[in-house]
Amino acid sequence: MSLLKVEKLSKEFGGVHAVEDLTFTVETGHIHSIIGPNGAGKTTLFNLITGVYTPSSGRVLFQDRLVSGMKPYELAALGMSRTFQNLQIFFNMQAIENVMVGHHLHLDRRFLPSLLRLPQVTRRDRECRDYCAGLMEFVGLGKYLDADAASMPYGALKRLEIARALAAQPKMLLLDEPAAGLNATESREIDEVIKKVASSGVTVVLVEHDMKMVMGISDQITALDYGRKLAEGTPAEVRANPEVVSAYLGTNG
Amino acid sequence: MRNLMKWGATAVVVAGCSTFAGQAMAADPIKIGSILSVTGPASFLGEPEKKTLEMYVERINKEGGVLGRKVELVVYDDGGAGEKASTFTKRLIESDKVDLLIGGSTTATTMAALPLAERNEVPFISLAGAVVIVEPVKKWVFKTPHTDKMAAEKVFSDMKKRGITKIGMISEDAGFGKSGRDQSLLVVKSYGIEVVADEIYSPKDPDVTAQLTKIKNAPGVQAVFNFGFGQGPAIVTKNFKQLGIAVPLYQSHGVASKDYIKLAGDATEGVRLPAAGLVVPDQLPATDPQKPVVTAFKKDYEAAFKSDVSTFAGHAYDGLQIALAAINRARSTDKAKVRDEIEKTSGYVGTGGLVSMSPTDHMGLSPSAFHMVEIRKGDWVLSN
Amino acid sequence: MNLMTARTGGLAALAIVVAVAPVGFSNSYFYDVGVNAMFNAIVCVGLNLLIGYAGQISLGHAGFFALGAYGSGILTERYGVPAIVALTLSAAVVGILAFAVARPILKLKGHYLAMATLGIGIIIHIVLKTEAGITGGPDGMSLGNFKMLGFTIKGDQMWYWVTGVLLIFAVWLSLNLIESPVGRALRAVHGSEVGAEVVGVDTSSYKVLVFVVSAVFASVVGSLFAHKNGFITPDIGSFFGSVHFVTMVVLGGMASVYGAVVGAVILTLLPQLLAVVEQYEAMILGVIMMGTMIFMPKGLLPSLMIKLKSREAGR
Amino acid sequence: MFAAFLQYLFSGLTSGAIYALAGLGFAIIYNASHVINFAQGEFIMIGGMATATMVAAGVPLYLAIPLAMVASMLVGVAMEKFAVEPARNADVVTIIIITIGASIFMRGAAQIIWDKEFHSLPAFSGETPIAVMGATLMPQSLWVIGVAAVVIVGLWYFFNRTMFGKAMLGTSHNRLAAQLVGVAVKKVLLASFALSALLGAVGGIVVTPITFTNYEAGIMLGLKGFSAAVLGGLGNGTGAIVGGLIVGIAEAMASGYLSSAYKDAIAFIIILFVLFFMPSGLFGKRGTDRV
Repeated sequence: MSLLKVEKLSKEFGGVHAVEDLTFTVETGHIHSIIGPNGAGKTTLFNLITGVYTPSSGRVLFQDRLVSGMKPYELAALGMSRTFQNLQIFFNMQAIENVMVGHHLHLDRRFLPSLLRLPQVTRRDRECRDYCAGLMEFVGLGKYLDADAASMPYGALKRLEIARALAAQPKMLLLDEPAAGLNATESREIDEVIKKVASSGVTVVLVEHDMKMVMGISDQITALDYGRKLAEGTPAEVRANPEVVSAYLGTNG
Repeated sequence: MRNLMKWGATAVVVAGCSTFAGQAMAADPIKIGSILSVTGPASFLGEPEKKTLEMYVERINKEGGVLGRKVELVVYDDGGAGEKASTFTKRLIESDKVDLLIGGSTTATTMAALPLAERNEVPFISLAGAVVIVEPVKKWVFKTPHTDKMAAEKVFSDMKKRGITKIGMISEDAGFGKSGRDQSLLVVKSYGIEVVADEIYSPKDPDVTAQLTKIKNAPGVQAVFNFGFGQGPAIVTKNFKQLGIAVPLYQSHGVASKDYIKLAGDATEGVRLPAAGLVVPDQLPATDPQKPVVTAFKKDYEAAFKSDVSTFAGHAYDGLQIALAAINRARSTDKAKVRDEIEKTSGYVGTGGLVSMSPTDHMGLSPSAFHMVEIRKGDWVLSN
Repeated sequence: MNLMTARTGGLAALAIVVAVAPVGFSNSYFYDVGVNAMFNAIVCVGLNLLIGYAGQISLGHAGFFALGAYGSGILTERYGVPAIVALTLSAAVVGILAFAVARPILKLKGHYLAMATLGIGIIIHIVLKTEAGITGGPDGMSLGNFKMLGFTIKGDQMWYWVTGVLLIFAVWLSLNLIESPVGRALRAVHGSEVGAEVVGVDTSSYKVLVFVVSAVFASVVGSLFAHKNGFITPDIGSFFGSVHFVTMVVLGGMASVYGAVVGAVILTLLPQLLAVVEQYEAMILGVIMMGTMIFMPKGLLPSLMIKLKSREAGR
Repeated sequence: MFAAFLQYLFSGLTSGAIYALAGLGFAIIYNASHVINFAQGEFIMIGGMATATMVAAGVPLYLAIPLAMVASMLVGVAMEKFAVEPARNADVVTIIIITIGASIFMRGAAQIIWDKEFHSLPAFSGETPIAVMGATLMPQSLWVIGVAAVVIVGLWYFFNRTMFGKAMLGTSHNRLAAQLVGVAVKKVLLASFALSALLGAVGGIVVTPITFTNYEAGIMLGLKGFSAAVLGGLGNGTGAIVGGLIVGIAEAMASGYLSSAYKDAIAFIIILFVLFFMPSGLFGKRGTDRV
């Protein structure tokens, strides 16, 4: 069964097609990678899927429901969650609070009970803190439980975003270059985390430059160039595709 | 916080109390408290008022004070803000323990201070214009300036004399102009005059030709009356000339200072306004009792500050003189006695006119206090 | 750091300061200044939710303050409405007004938002100034004591204690909100709007919510201020009033409830202290504002806390 | 009635050109540093006050003008050096408060150095109104409009044709990148304050014969200048000019056809509406947030 369907999606910025006439599907439970050279439109595609941008034309269906044009928070409520290539951490908060914001949708967030600090609000919040601490352990941030986000190193922040996205308990997790800027060890650790996430039943859509990682963990790959689909298939199929090799692997690898 | 407050309480503005060797002042000084709008949009009023009070308190102390006691003046700047005026009045009454209050440069600051004077039973002489300050009469509150209503009446009677029946009004949207406009609209009908255009400007507008054009085009306008002070009326006057409006322009007493003529230049030629005798001391007839008073005050002020005297400085002078005379008559600073004596002020010749107060009139200025003056070649000319 | 103790400790410290300060008050002028400081503090605690926590600037909150004041003034004086009802009605009207303008306005960012809120404040000020038939115009309007259930709040001392309790209550509410999921979402809006959106935070609604809450805080205090002062002028709603509130928040410390209180108290006392230096008042005030922000860019309280912490750590 | 319309338009152009000149100063500093300088109005006041008092003291106008410009520039430089630069990395709001503090300081200093009275300057080319189809315009208004035009052309040339101007623009787009290619960022910021203070002084000098000046004159000019700059789109010189003219003309038309009491409110409502539909002002950059 397909969880996400992208149909003839296009996005134009002042005459330039960042994404053009793109169609593909993501199967439930898969790790689906989007690859392509810089400027191929991968991040724009993520922004279109998650509602950060509105498409110029085309549709996005999530669980067979038309979702293009919906706001990111509405999509989050439907079960979509993501991380960012350029970190979008709440640097004014503690690390664990960052993750707790991720759990926002599952908390009592009525205004008056919050204002009056009613016991049910605080109790749920304490549970949430424990849950989020668990998530931080899960992504390997156990030692940052009491840290301020602003004081954490880059690699840790990357994971913090994953933990935050997971706290939303998504059906589909979109990761935008989770390994960018990480060293080989950190990269491998992220690799493990993604696999664990996938094995817990969450569908993962991945944008990544680290070919080793992509080829190693993906069930399905879509290759883009200049906003258009270049190739699609299993890692082996894509690797063998001559167009991909010349457009992407040829220049980059 | 506690220490800060203590410091604030003990620190007191003492202005103009000159102590010189050998002179032992008997008893405590007489304390006069003053809230004035020394900065802000009404500094036009507060600044000359403050200078005047300081100058005369210093002079009086040099001459031996009042009742053999030194006079001490405490001035706070309310910046023209009502809520600041209220706090500072409290400070004057409670912390500085003043015997008497002079001030409130504007109607708003006066109205903010007024309930405190009433509640604490401190005599209060206001320097602001509006009628509401003394009508209805409040036991402890007096005022020295002419009311805006009197100014309007003076202007309208001059218009009536000249057969003017339709006028355009233009006023500023700040306190003085707004209250002047409202009072004008109240009394204008009784002079058989109709206001056919009623325009507003902000005190800091760079250009008011739009408003004046509207007035110019209103049918049958025979004169234009501007209520405001500061640079506004000067801009109105210049724009008035620019548009070549052929009818007479009247200003209020708010512009009765040379600064206005300096700012608006040639455009002031022929402008008519009500003003106290203070601006035209030389032209007053020798029989006018005000003549020596205003001549002397003008000379003193201009010698001390190298700037032209304004009506507002005169208000402060009158307030101080009335207050000190009352203390003198009361032979003490007992607040109730001083209040009674202020109310008994009779035949005081001030810069604003002759003052005779009564239990029903806490201003006591006769309508004749105003003179109609016209500006000719950059100077005031008495026109009545 | 244990939040619970920091929280109860802070509230207790505030209560103690409020309770003990009057020891140094020798007359009602001190109480008056104290009340004004606490009124400003309550407004700033509310405004800090918007500016410090949600990261949205407003240069128009004096307008909401003035609307509360005039709402109470007009309803009690002209229509004989009981003071508490007038206060509530005014706050409701201000809340609705804030709600109505919030959505389009809060789409704007940074200086554009500053401009828009500035415009709202100025428009309110102009209306209050111009509609003299209802408001009394620039000369202001008088109003009577605050009466409720046969009880009259009268005199600076009584106002001090009432306001003190209200301040503690306001701080308590504000702390509650900040530490709740709602408050966390607000802070997240400050941190990264898109980051908050993608995990399910409806950022625009939260911005609207906090804008309305801070406006209601200002309105309620405006109503109380009007009764306490007994006289109000439209200038309480001027652009300067709004800048004054923002300065208090920023000077005391953004995103710090107690910082906002400290900022409000300092900037209320400062003019009283500086009154003695007469014409140098403005220059000194300017230097203090610049100096504080240059040397303590996070505001007084947070900067001091950081210093304290690092000293402890160094030990 | 066309004459009346034309007169409203002239009135609006006069005010608008003044607001535009004030707005340009905001635009320049914003361009180089993304700082909104709320003391911009005070630069204008300093220019006007310094010139007016010098002329009153007998200094010839042609000497007083450059002296006042230099004085204002020095103040601008000092402000950047001692108040803005030390807080470079602070929050936007923190810097706003610093510039507000600077404006309060400058007003306080002005009332001590000079006084609280209003001062004027003689109009540069006389006081004979120019009649155009039944409406009139003062020659000084043309001076203001002319100076605004010259300034905008000069700025365009500076930012697009000179090395230093380009460096300033570059700094605003990306401080780090500018630094990497060898732009002395500190110098650029200093220059931006000097330039906008200079511009403020020029504005103050040409408008003083119309509006007069005193120590508080900068408040209104600063406010209107800020409105003009935001309406036009921050950091855009042309935007500031257009924004200023729109505000001025809106006020005049509102006075003429609607209500003079509400003219300022009407101008602000127009600004609000523009911002609702164009959240970056009329000419502001309309970028999508990059995430």
